Amino acid sequence: MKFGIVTFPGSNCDDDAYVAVTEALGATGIRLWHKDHDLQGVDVVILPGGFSYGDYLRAGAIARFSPIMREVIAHAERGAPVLGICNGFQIACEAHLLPGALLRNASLQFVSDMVTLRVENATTRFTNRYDAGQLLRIPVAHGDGRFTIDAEGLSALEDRGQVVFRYVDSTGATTDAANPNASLDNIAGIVNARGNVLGMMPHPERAVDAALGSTDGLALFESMLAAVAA
Amino acid sequence: MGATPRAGDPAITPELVAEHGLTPDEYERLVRLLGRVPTYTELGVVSALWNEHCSYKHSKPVLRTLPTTAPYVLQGPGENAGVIAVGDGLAVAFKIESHNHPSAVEPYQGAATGVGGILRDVFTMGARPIAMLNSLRFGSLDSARVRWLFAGVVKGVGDYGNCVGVPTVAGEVVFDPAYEGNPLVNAMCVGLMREDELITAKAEGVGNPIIAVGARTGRDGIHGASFASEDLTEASEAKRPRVQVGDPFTEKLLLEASLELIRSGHIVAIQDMGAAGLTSSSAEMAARGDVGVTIDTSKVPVRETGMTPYEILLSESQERMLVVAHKGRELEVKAILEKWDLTAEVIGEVIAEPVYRVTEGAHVVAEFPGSKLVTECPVYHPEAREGETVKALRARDPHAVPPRPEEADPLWTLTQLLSSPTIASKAWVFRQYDSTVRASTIVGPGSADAAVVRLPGTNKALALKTDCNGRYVYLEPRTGGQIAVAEAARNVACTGARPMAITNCLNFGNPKRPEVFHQFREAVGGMGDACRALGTPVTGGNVSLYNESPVSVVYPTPTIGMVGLIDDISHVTRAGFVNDGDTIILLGDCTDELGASEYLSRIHGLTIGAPPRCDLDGERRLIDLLLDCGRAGWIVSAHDCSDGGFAVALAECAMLERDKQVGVDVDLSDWAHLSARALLFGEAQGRIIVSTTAPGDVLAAARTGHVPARVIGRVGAPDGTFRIRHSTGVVESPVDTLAAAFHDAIPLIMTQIAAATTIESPRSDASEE
Amino acid sequence: MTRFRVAVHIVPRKGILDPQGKAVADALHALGFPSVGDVRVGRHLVLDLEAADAAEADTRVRAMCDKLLANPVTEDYEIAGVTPA
Amino acid sequence: MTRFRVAVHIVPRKGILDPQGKAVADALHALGFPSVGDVRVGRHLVLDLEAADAAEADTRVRAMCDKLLANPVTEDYEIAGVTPA
Ligand SMILES: Nc1ncnc2c1ncn2[C@@H]1O[C@H](COP(=O)(O)OP(=O)(O)O)[C@@H](O)[C@H]1O
Ligand SMILES: [Mg+2]
Repeated sequence: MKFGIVTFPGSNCDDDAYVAVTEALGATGIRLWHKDHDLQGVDVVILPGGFSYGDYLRAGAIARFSPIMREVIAHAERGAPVLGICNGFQIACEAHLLPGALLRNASLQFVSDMVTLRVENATTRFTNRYDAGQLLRIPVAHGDGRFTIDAEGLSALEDRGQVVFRYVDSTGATTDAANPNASLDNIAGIVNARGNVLGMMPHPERAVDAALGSTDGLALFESMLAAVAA
Repeated sequence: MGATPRAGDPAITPELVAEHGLTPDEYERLVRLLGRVPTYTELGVVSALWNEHCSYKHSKPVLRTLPTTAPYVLQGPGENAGVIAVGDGLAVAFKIESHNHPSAVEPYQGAATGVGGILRDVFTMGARPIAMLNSLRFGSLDSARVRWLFAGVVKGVGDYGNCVGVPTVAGEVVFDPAYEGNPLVNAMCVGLMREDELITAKAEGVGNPIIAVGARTGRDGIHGASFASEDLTEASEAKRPRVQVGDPFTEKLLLEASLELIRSGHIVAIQDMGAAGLTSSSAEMAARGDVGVTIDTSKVPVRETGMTPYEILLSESQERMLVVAHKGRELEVKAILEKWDLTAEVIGEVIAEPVYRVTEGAHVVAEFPGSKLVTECPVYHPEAREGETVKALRARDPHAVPPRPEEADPLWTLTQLLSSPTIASKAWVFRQYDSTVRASTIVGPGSADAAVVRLPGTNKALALKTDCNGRYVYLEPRTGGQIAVAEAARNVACTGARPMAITNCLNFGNPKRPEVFHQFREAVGGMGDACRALGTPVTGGNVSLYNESPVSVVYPTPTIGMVGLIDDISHVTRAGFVNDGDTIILLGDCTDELGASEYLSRIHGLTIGAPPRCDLDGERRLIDLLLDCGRAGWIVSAHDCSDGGFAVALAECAMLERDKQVGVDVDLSDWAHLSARALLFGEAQGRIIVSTTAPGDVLAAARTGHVPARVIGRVGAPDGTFRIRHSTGVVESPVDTLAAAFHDAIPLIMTQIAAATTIESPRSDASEE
Repeated sequence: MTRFRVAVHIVPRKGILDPQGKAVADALHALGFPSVGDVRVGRHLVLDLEAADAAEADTRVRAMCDKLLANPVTEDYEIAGVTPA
Repeated sequence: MTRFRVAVHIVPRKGILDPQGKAVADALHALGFPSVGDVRVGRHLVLDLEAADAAEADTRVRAMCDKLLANPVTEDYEIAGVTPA
């Protein structure tokens, strides 16, 4: 299985995603350049974290128009998987691959921390290796992670099980204190209605190695392998 | 031929010379060098090159006394960064630098551009930056202006490093009225490369093109370097527009493009345009290669119209590089820059003739004979004499200070210390720093005495920390200099690392004052003593003088940036206690020293007494012992005693990470001969608190290693109690309460004014003061 | 063709939490401006462009807002002024 | 006392690098708006406050800009409008 990792100008978690996919997961990683038009036959596209175009104007707003994004959008429209992590989530929202938007953290501060996530939907092709309700320890590091969407959009997400991860405390409760950016309803990650595009603010690629404190992100990548095998 | 003035150049008058910061003697020297009156452009060039920041004219002779060699040192002082070999064909480049003055007037941009500059120093060596550290000093947080500076600096450090994608993994923050008018902002960068990728900034090869790379040149920061060599006064406020704006996005592109360039083999040398911009980068590259250069300012890509050669040469626009390429590879170089959406323009050439020549088109506007313009600079040996005030303060006996009534309860004192902003948790700071990007951070900020960053593809890791107690250096500079190095070494050793080498940032006042130069000479001497004793050569650093303001002179602060090497990441140790039942051992000994302590400062508002003694041989034995025990697998946790002394260090072991609290039960009655406050809060050096599952082995090893060691208690106590028994009483508290004092202190102070400090760009006097 | 300078305001849509506006309001209260009520913080862009006339400049900039400059999920925009540059 | 709504523009000072403006200009070019020249990105604040009259509202907001809202090192500001709220 081939994972394509896009490098936009200002991406800075592309290497981490590549290493997670190739070394921790043992899959094939292909580097995709933002100016190219060819996805080189990859099965999964990863839009990595970072500060594409400096996050100027709005996080993800300019990257969305990169040449490669036309191909990424077509790939998603074919129902093929796209994983947007952090800045990748922001790009995916700006590109309308996912509903809603990510606004400045309510604290107005960048937040870097280990957070606890609760798996809300373990049936997606990104989460089938987790159990529903399972708690994960995964780092966050972002300044614009406050997910927002209108009331109608929110109930649509809820109704279709599109909320995949929430920020919770160590007991699994969705408290304000556990919410690092004041995201709506503690939402940390969502999928699109079709279930093939996942966006999440936390960084699963930084949680694939016990030496770094958590391997809870690995199953996310393994889920994608399993989904293809199934 | 020689240079001639441009139309519109101001006449060279004594006033103009003085405005450029040249003394009459220095001006005479310049006239002799040229054999004529300089042009305005030449005056600008020389004022930039001969100011302290670039020339080290007051500090050089003292710096020469430092040890700089070891078999693993690949590059010592003199290049953009020092480089050491760490085995497996890998090398580590690292350097620390100050951005104090810019941060004092525009904290956000000042700190951000400081980070940008030090990143460039490291990647111009061919290394990929893998970690950042920052060492910050501010006045008291009681002042709204200080809170504004603090918040702005932290945001600036964070935003820049976060955007470039280099984890900020460690640092220190100290608050003391001494830094009220002149905060210190020191940033350190650590990079990794293969040994064969090392490149230096030495211009070579007659006919090779000189290429300006990266951002365009604007009128930013003209004379920023001389600004950094002045005391801060009202007048310097007026010079504010000199402060530059950073663009971390461009920096990230420049980083990738530079590494690609270096690895392409198309270039000979690369150097960042830092302080004094194009002038100092080109002159330094020429001097290192002992070649001549010629530069045409009309070819430099500019951002604004009508810029003069003077402005172009002295601009400190950020995110720019100067490259010497192999002749004939210009197009290849441009192609790499274009791939990263950056520009590259040939602006000059390496020439055989030994001159430094600047033209504007065909017109020569500056021309200096010889290739060593930078080294022609005068060198001074200022007078050094210890100040009487300091002598008197040091002579005062701390034991004679009567305790405050509240101190009858030592728990009160402990709580005060734990909530002292200098000691309290800095999570408010480092939560704003991405510490996990690059997925190599084994130990980030806030859980150990140093950060630990893995070297990919190996089982090794680096341990990194900055340290300096300026109060010690103030009260006794030699000891203070020694302790700064020893504490940094102890800190990296506590994580399991062998201390390898240091970089340093010497933040001092005006060297023309004898008491300041005394501090400088002695502190550097102390640093040297410690580096020799501990086997950690100095591979580079930075000197920042004139850190004074009408309000205060900073404590002399030689910040040490230490790099340690961990051979096997399975030996990484953190500071916090882990398992109930583990034995607590104190390595090293308690003394009755109380001078220069955080206790005296926080509880009594006093900076008096001599700092604790520093036994460098003892420190070396302590580190060796700790590393041996760690390798043997006996050490569960290790934390050194520093600010606040034993009681604070023990409390930190119990609750450094808020979600990992443990009880402790410790008995210090063996030290019945010491007063309780010296025992609990004195800052005797050379002490490490370890927890272990093999106390017998550790004690035996300590005996063999000639290190004092004693079992003092055990981890775990009923109901999470923290308890220290001593001969005259007991300090007892729920750990939770101590944790709250430690972890909530800075957030509480900062939320009072969160609104005032978190909007995008409040102005400096946004305060009631 | 003439050069125009067009100013655009991009503001958080009503009902969307504006923490920056709140922070500014709080800071102003703390600084001794208690009578300040609501504060909203948006973006002010000034673009320089070529167009046949002011109406065309306006249309062009609206297209830029729709495509890139404003996020329709969270922001509203208005053209605040078109002047010859 | 009347309530006023005051709009303020805070823009990067001329000559000061505006990386955001540059990124937006580059993006607009790539999006097919080649005639766009310079772009500057600043902030647009709308404040609600009480004052005796429009002149006083203006004076107050200038004081706020001087004290807090604008960074004199890098920014200029202008009062864009004072209207009864
Ligand atoms: N400015 C900072 N940036 C990042 N980490 C910091 C900063 N200040 C303090 N820290 C982290 O907080 C912890 C405690 O620092 P410090 O009090 O200096 O330790 P010690 O007293 O052991 O030398 C360390 O992990 C340190 O790296
Ligand atoms: Mg400390």
